[in-house]
Amino acid sequence: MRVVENLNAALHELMERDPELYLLGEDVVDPYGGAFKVTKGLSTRFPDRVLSTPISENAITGVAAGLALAGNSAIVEIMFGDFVTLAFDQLVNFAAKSVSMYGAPVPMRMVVRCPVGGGRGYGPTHSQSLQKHFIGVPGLALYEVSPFRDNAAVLAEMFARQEPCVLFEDKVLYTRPMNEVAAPFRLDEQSPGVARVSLDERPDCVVIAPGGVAHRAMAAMSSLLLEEEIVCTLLVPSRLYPLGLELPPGTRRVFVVEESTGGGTWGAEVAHQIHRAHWDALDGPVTLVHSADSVIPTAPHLESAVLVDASTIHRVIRETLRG
Amino acid sequence: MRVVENLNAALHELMERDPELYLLGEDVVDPYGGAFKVTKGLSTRFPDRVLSTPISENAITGVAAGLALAGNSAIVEIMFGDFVTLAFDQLVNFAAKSVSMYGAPVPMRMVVRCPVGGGRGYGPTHSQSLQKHFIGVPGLALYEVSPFRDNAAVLAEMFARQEPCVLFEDKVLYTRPMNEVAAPFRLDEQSPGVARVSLDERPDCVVIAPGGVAHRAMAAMSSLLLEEEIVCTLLVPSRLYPLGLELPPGTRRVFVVEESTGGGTWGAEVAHQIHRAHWDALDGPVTLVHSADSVIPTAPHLESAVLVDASTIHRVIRETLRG
Amino acid sequence: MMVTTEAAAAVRPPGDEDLSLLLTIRAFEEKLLDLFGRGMLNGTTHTCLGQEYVPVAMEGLLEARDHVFSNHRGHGHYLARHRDPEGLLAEIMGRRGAVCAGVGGSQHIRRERYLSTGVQGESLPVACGVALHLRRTEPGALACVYIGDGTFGEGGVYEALNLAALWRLPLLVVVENNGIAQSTPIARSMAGSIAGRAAAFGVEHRRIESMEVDEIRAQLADAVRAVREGAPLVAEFVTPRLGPHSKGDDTRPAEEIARLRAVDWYARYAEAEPERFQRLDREARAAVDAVAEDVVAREPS
Amino acid sequence: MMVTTEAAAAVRPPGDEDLSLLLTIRAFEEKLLDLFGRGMLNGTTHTCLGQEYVPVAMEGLLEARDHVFSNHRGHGHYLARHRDPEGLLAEIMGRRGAVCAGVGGSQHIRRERYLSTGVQGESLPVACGVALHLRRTEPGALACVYIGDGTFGEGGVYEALNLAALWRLPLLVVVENNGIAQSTPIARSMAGSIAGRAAAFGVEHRRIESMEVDEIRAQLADAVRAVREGAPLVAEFVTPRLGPHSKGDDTRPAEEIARLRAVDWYARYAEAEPERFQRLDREARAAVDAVAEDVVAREPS
Ligand SMILES: Cc1ncc(C[n+]2csc(CCOP(=O)(O)OP(=O)(O)O)c2C)c(N)n1
Ligand SMILES: Cc1ncc(C[n+]2csc(CCOP(=O)(O)OP(=O)(O)O)c2C)c(N)n1
Ligand SMILES: [Mg+2]
Ligand SMILES: [Mg+2]
Repeated sequence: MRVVENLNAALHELMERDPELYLLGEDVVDPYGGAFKVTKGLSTRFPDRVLSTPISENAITGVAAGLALAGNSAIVEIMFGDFVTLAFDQLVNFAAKSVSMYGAPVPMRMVVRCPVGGGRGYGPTHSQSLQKHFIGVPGLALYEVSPFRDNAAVLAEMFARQEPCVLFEDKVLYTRPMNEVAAPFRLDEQSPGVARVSLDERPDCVVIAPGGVAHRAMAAMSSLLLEEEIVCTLLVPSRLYPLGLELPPGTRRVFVVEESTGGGTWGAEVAHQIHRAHWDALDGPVTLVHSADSVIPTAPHLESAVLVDASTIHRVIRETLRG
Repeated sequence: MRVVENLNAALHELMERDPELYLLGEDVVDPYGGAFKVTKGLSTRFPDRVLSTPISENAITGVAAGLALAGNSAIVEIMFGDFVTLAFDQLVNFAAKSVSMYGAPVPMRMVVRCPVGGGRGYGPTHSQSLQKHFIGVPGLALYEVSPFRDNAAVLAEMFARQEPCVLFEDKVLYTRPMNEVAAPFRLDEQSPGVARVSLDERPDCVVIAPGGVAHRAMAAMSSLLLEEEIVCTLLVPSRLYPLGLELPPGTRRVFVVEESTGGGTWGAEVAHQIHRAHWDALDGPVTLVHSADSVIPTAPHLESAVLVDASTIHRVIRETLRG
Repeated sequence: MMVTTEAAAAVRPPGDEDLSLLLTIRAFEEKLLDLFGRGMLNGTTHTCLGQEYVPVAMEGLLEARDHVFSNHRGHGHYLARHRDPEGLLAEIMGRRGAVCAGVGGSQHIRRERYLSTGVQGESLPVACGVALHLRRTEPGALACVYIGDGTFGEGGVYEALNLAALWRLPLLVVVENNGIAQSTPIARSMAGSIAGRAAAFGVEHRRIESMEVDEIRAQLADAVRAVREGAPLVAEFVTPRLGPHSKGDDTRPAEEIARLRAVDWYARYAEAEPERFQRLDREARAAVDAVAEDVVAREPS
Repeated sequence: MMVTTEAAAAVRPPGDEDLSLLLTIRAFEEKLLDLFGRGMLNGTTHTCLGQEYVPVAMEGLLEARDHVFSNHRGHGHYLARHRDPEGLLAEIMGRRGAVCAGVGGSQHIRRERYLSTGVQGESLPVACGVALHLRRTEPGALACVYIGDGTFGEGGVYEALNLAALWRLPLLVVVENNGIAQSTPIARSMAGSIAGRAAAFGVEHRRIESMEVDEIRAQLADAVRAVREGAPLVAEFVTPRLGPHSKGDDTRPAEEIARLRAVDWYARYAEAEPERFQRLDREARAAVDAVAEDVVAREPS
């Protein structure tokens, strides 16, 4: 099953189980079913709760917040995550704040879905991974779709938090299979919501990567194993923030991989937490691997030069461990 | 001279020197002169280039970008920095991107001024310090008003970058005097745009703090010196991002202080850079001192419990150095 | 400001309950300015002096099941809805009994189906969401949003009006058009008219120039009933802001403020029915004084 | 879509230069779909098939000193302005000679006073800024912004219209109303009308149903002249989107597309003046083919 099918099935399941759940977004209704077809079939089954909206990212996010205030659950699809910038005020200053700024907790069950990432030649305003800009908003949790976690569980967890959540979905991940790792690596769950891809032997380093770059990280892990006999353990957290991540005992080297362009990345926050908790155990600072500090160009040769890929990950890990 | 007067004088000087410079914002014209009186007198002297606008943060930021595209310089005042969330799209997806996404560099001389910070009982939507959410946008530079740097120089530097800049201005700083430090500390410039407050003797630690919290840091430094004989050197960078900061040789302990609420703070980015450059020289991880991970309440007793203050800084530094 | 002194002609003050509520709001706001003047309040506040009759009139048209969204200038909206000067003052002063535990303060208040926030324009899309909920689960109930004339600068207002009309939401937008936004006169902030803004989205519009509670209710009753059936409405009140925007920041010429004071319901009602007015006014002020004395003495929230 | 087949009645194709430009844009867009079909293009593209006459007509009213802002569906806008299929195709394909070095691609193009970007609604406020500049330093010049009907969902559009009217900016908003936004028909995205949206801000509005370049210019000449004096204008073109939103994502019923094709200028002009049409069409296609052959063979930008 491909990721997009898993996500679509999860939405069908949730819409069916929760009669108070709405889904809103641009062009989400059938037969179109959303720009990336994630919402296919939903409006046909739940016509009164799946609504195509005008091109109004700000307002539809506010509508979701209003539904949440009234006791409903709501999912907003932002066609391209780049445009969630238009909903930044509703998310930061209203939805997230409402959870606590009225003195008593206000449950706000809403999820803003953001397809993100490049690699498809969509250009500078349709290819970004803006996760980092949403870190540290009180009352706002961040998740990223992973090939290693059923999205029904992810969505259920987000709504159970009773606070607004943003779900980032790497566009290139949609067509990838779920739960597939290349031999000899094995997949298991390190802790609730954190997938682990590893070998039996003690790893030389730990690689932390959200779902969107997991395949790139795994490709690097395979080539590092074959060409350099470097053993990596990959951890893929479903929740990016607040981050609940335990390093395997004995970890001495950590790499954080993400597609975000350079500067103030999610990895810097992860590194900070790891440095505080494991300073003495580490052989060196956590190494961040991300895309260049640049807009994301359209032309394939320029785009691939900017975006993080398996070869970059391979090189950085090799150079860091082998000097 | 108080900071607000220095900032006002800087704006007068710039408006006079550059006949192509516009200033836009809500209620910025005389006699009102802006919510915090930073723009007093400007519209009287330059009526055709100082414009009060409707309550349209998104559009006026776009207007500034248009002026910049056309070769003008533009300053936007966002009445409360909290509302710059409404201009996030224009800043991130248009203004900053225009610098590079059209293949050849496009000079974009624009500054978005954001009064930030709490301590005045304005409540959750009028007290935030949202600097962290703007870190790492390609083509966007971040500055913060400092009591130790003439704002005419700051503004000149921002325009010289030819890329959009956000200038954060701590509201409580407005009424503080410029260039004042308590004896026995001395003030000088460590490097261009980075002020240093220090003693002759070798410091036990380095404290890095933007202008808005400089006074709180200095108060802690004084009490640490008197009560604990702990010697601190304070570095106050005018530019927050991209950060150009050199640690004094021999630095073994670093603290980063900021008013931002917890999670994904500016300090995490600073810490990451310091860890990469000075890993072996440090006795421990860079320590971040910031406000709690919470909305900023209105009631004074609740607000002060959330916001970082001198006593928190004092305690964290003492505990970190003395255990 | 189109309020004309002719309005003063045939003055008939509202019944005791409405008049008492008007006087309570007036007393409350003046008490706040007094406390500020004496340095007993921190933060900021935006009084609705002169505009008290708007929420008082609206409450007569609203039902308990309706939702009310308010803004920075919301004390009157709250008091008209919940008759709770004590909880509100405690909130503003951060004392025990604060309706939002002192976290929200003057601009961020929530109680049952009443909610205010301090960022202009945010509430309209949110109210659309609540209205969408109501249309399906509580047909007949509506979401009422108070905004000012200056808030029409915000794009979110139009995104919401469009949704409300497209989806036939029970949304009632009450515009308190006091002709000014902080220091900016409406002529410098709004091209066209509020009526035109509503018409652009096929949304009904009523312009209310009366300050008389009963008259206003009569003028709006049908349209508000229609809102409950899914015909969104913009009810524009032409109303005077007698006080400063927040505190001591009024840059309007004295003559203009004098002109506004001349149409103030307070003076007109005092003159029209001195005896009843004085009695109810005394009662209202005494009650607010008592609340203030009590709340001021309380420990922090 | 209000385009009626009556329009087909008395067909007089435009002069050679305009017709050639129309045919060049048509040939260019079809070439793109062809290249996509053969897997030779990556990324995305939005063709203006059916709408070519809008920028061709507008160019006759615009001057070199004017600024033009375009959107995602901007190939026609660019070609009408710069007659540069080579630079555009190279940009879209990321080859040597790309007008923006391949960084921007189809949706992010800048050349001299022409600029496009891919986020709906962003360009209006920006164009207001440029218009503010022009009003002071180049009186008589204007800023022209192309947007679609669906883009009226964005609040920024209204914030900008308000500023343009308040500040009397030389802003010309050309609305390509093709009755659909991606897959959403205008009835589901817009309450009221575009005329009403303009009127709400006191902005002039013209609705153009003609597809004839010369007729359109005649209908708009005065209003565009007024824009140069500071009277902003919304020029709404009722126009057919013949192709998919981007590639192969057209969910409209076949009959509807057939109805649109029936009013397509291409077929009507071919029938009206076969000889001249064929000659110019052959020339245009030959030129575009040559450009494509050349560009495809080039090294990356
Ligand atoms: C998004 C946003 N921008 C600016 C402000 C600052 N502000 C608070 S009230 C106000 C004026 C509002 O005017 P209006 O809507 O007419 O309401 P009034 O104060 O007249 O009741 C402004 C600019 C704000 N609260 N939110
Ligand atoms: C802010 C934003 N939201 C969504 C999109 C995705 N999108 C691209 S084109 C389009 C439809 C635009 O419709 P319209 O304005 O009518 O122009 P048309 O495509 O019909 O020419 C959408 C939703 C976008 N580019 N920007
Ligand atoms: Mg007002
Ligand atoms: Mg369209």
